[in-house]
Amino acid sequence: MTVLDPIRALERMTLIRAYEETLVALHGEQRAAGTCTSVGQEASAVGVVSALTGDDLILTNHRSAGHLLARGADPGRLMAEVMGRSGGYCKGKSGSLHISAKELGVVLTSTIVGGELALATGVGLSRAMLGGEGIVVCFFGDGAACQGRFHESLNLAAVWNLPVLYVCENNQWQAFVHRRETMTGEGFTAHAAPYGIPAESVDGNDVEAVHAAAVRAVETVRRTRKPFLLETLTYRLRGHYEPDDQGYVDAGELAHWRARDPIAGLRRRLEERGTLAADAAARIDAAAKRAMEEAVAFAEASPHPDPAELTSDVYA
Amino acid sequence: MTVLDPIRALERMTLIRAYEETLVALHGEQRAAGTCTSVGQEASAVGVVSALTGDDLILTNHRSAGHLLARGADPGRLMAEVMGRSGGYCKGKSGSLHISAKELGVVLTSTIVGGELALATGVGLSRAMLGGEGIVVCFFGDGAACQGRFHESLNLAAVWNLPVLYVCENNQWQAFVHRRETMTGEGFTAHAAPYGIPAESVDGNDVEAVHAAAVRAVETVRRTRKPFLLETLTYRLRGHYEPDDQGYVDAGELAHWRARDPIAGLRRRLEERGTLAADAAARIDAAAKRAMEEAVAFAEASPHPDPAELTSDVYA
Amino acid sequence: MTDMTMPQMTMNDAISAALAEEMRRDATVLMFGEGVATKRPDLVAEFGGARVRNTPLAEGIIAGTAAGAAATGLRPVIDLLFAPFLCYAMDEIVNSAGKLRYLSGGQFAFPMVVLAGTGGGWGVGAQHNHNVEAWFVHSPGLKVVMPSTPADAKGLLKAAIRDDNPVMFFTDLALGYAPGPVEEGDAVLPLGRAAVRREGADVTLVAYAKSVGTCLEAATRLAERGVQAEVVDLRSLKPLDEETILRSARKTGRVVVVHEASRLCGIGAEVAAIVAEKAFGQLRAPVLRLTGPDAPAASSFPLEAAFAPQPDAVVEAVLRSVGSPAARPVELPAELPVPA
Amino acid sequence: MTDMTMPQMTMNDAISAALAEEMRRDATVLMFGEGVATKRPDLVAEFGGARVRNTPLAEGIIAGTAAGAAATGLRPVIDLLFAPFLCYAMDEIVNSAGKLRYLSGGQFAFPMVVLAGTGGGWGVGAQHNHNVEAWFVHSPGLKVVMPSTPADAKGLLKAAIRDDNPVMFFTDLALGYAPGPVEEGDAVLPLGRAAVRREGADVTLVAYAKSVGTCLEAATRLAERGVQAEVVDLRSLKPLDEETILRSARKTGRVVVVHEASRLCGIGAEVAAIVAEKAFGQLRAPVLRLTGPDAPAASSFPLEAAFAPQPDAVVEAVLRSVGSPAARPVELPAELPVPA
Ligand SMILES: Cc1ncc(C[n+]2csc(CCOP(=O)(O)OP(=O)(O)O)c2C)c(N)n1
Ligand SMILES: Cc1ncc(C[n+]2csc(CCOP(=O)(O)OP(=O)(O)O)c2C)c(N)n1
Ligand SMILES: [Mg+2]
Ligand SMILES: [Mg+2]
Repeated sequence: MTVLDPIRALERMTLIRAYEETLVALHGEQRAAGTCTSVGQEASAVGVVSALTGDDLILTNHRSAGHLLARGADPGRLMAEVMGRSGGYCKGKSGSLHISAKELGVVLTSTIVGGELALATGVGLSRAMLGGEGIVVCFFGDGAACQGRFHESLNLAAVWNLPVLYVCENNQWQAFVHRRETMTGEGFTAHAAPYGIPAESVDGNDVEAVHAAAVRAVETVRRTRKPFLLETLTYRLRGHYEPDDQGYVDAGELAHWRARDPIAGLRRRLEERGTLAADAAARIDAAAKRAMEEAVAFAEASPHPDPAELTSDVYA
Repeated sequence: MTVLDPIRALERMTLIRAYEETLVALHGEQRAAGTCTSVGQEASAVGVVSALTGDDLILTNHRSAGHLLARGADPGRLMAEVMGRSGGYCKGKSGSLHISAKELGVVLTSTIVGGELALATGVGLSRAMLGGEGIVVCFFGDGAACQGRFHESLNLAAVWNLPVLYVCENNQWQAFVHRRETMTGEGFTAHAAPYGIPAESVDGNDVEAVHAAAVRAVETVRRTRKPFLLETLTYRLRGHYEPDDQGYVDAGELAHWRARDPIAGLRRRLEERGTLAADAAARIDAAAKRAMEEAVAFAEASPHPDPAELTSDVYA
Repeated sequence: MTDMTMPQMTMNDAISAALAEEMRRDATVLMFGEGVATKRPDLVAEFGGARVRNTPLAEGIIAGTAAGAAATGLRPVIDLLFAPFLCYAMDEIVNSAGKLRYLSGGQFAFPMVVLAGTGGGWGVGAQHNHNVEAWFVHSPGLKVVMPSTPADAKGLLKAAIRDDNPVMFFTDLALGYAPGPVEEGDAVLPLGRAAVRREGADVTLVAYAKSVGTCLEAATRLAERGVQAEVVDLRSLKPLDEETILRSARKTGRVVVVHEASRLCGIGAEVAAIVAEKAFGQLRAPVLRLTGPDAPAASSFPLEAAFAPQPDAVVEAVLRSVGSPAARPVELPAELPVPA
Repeated sequence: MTDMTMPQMTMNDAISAALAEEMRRDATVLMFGEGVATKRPDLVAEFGGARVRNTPLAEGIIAGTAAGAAATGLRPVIDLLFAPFLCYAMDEIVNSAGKLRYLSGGQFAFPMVVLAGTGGGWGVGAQHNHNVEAWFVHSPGLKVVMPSTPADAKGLLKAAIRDDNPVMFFTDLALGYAPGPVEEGDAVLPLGRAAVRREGADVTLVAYAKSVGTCLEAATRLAERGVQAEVVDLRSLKPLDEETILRSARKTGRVVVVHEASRLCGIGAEVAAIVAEKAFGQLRAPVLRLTGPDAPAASSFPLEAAFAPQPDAVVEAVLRSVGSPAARPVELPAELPVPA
């Protein structure tokens, strides 16, 4: 998908926001477990995922709701998973932290920070050896990029020519530690060059910019069958994990990024361009709200796993 | 030590060569275990170690004989260690692969490739926190630089301002795999820049060049209390581990590097300069030979460890 | 010494108190890890940013740095957060900290403490919840601690920090917020001593961490049925207090080991093997193990809760043990009550 | 089926043969690791460089790549060389390959084999020689194999490659070059079945890898003293063949477990615990374990050789067991020989 429909993007970003805010609310009412939300990062998820085709595989991590929903995941099944219900994508065994949905091509989600980077080369190797046009997209955070696996993964992908698009979602935080405390530079693209890997950094809060960069990156990987590193510069607007009062976050920085909210920004741009119909924003919000009501209803109606599930699915 | 005495360097390099060739011969006679020799890499060891002061600490790995002997280790106690005798630096428990000699400031040798890189930051942290002028020098191979720990170590040293001189001895081989098969670039210095770490690459077979570069690097670390990456480009002239017929080594490449033997080269240069007395070379060889005879005699006279050593030194 | 007069404290607070006291006592003690400085502003305020540090997100280098620092004059405490993350630090812990003293012929010591939380209670699933303490018991050169009370956590952590060996200090996540009495002052609890939490003549329940509570609950119920269970809290998994285990096993003749970790090659296997060798002559029933299954822990709350052995299961196992028609009949002492 | 008519092969060659046969049989089988292509030019020649690859020196990414590939259509075999190097690959093996099937609700399978050598015999010390097989037995989702003969190595490796689960395949370095009979053709040996290497009525020796030879040697010496030892070779450590262990234990009533790995929480602990629970009624003597000490392995040859239990020690332990005045006297069967 090389041309982004900004209305569709807005819909999807709104859905992601609604989904995560619903989970936060449910958590407040003790109806759902805490989650790592991606509030503020929706443009990165939607911009990249909308640049993929159905043949492409995605690896993600603990902060995966955006990637999954951008890929078309059913909010009800996601929510059921977060609530540990058998109707979830992983029968409730994963909970929020390691949701995979093979049917959507979202595979091998690992909540070990760095885990997805080690698995991505293997998925890339299958793609390379078993044929096809598909590429592999691996989402990871700035924290994961501090793990040595980041480098091991880039190096192997370069040496073996693996079709992996590495997407570093640099949201400035690594749980309770600011990125600044963990590195000397400002980003990660400089690490790609010594591996001979092309890299690009993009404003991660501008879905159109992300999409355009992702299209270029995906096209490069698809054509060259070699890796590419895309960094989306964004911000985690909520805490690391619900609940988190963000007491350790600099208020000025937070305000700065709140002003750059990717959803509000897109809406504003579309309004300025005159391409958002008068009632469209309200319609999109309402649709998201409705979807959430359905999702919650589905999730809460879904039963907890049978006790026998304690030991099923351990061995193939 | 900022000025290298090339005659002393030649003596030391000759001693290292004699030591390792003696071990190879003893191994052939089944009088000693196999070892990872550093034949061909003597200039790197002597050039760097001669740039240090007694306050500096060294970490090394499985290919450590050069570093230890350059630091003044007793060949007899080294040989005893390789032979598993109680008179060795580690009471015979290490054998050749993890020889440390705390009294010489050669600490925490690890034969886990990458292990020394993870420990070096800790030694650097002690140096930084406990005061003093001393710096830490961590020797590691091109193989170790493929481990993610290389990056984790550089990053932490950069972020925490640790006085660590990283010395990558790029000898073109990683056991039975040529460096070319494991990386896209030619060396490792390019990886330093994104961490804000200064780096230099030097002809590792020219002891004077290595020394000069090491003096600059050591001085920089001592002054800035920050890390530095020095890469010595050299070649492993013998196999990975004795015995190893090097059947997998390209004959042309081997011949090329044999012609660049660091000891023959230094000798030739000194002769050309007229600074090597007529009988000096022969005297140096003879002294090394004598030292080896003494070392072998010491080592073979040293008893094997008492059976009680099976479980001593496990806990402090 | 009675509980009533002592201040109450959670295990998390007890750990904080131990850290502060030891850092105050010894200027070479320092602490680092992902978010350590963020989460412990009090320590930063008192001891400064050099001794309480956030780190990059990289467990391997955190542990390696600790080992290197420990061998050269510092006494680091590192927080690796959740036990499964130890997987990234195994080389540094096992191959370096655990072995380089021996391989160097005793030239180095590694006075360091590795903190990690583990066990169910948070619904976070197997990549955050995996009881791997047995790995480290199996590995030479390390010590392993896993307390069940705030007081023990404090006293054992102080001992761990003063110990010249690498100590793996596991905290059971389910116990972090439960208050308990903690003696004021410098109460150091030596590593390697189990505690008899409840005395009883009929059966020995051996447990650690959350399973101690499970066993105490089971013991209460068993007492109602006339069975007196002795509850041994291991506290230290290495060194293991064989003497206390065996004394109790020899007295009761019946042993049930209970833990959340998976069964195969777990602590329960070790305890059972010790008992089967050294208290064989006094055993009156098979040694039983109640453990987590050979499965990863699920996030889903009911599955997570079912993972660790529950009091009911302990009661049932004990009754089976006490009442079982022993394949090899033994003389039951006259006073042994028959379960209702 | 008799040994004489079968070709003789070393364990290393048996492994090579199994690899070649399985790669021939199934185009999705591939192999990679540090030096794999250099050391296996035959496989490169037959299957090409894409299916037999050298890798960068980085165990973590090797294992992660294997897990990722396994879950998406390939059947990788990786060689991680020496068991202590597994420390760099624990996350990929334990947290990913071992858990992501479960955590995903069964969406993925991980048909992969991890090769690693271990044990004494090469004088290389504890960073190359550390028997950590018990770690993986303790971890869910994995299988663990450790053969003692070339034939078993071949048959088990073929089964491991065909298995849809991650299999840890440990080779005892001391056994690599000893020849043994290996059946020609496609002899797949199912995982999870122990072998009775020698029958005997008086005592059961349970062992695996090099310790099987130690036990057979001890059994020969014991026979000279009139004690008939049965030797059980576990072969598969997970799944563990409880049935064969228990059948023998119940028959002989005496069990001695022997392995090179350290004692605490090792396979011996597991076997002892199983026996103490499920063959309790038939036991006539304490279950004994002879194992490596809680120490890293030294390089020095005499220390290395002393690390693993030796036949003398097994003989001595058995005689102690058979002859011990049992704390709880049992009726000795009439035919039980008294040791000289
Ligand atoms: C190996 C490992 N270490 C630590 C954690 C705990 N943890 C979970 S998310 C997180 C922060 C990750 O930061 P980043 O990679 O930037 O991703 P983000 O959360 O910002 O999306 C941490 C430390 C973990 N899950 N795995
Ligand atoms: C973690 C680990 N993996 C593999 C090995 C086996 N091994 C020992 S030396 C070596 C090659 C190391 O290459 P390099 O770092 O370049 O050092 P060099 O031997 O060339 O000096 C290998 C693979 C090891 N000791 N540790
Ligand atoms: Mg982040
Ligand atoms: Mg090299």
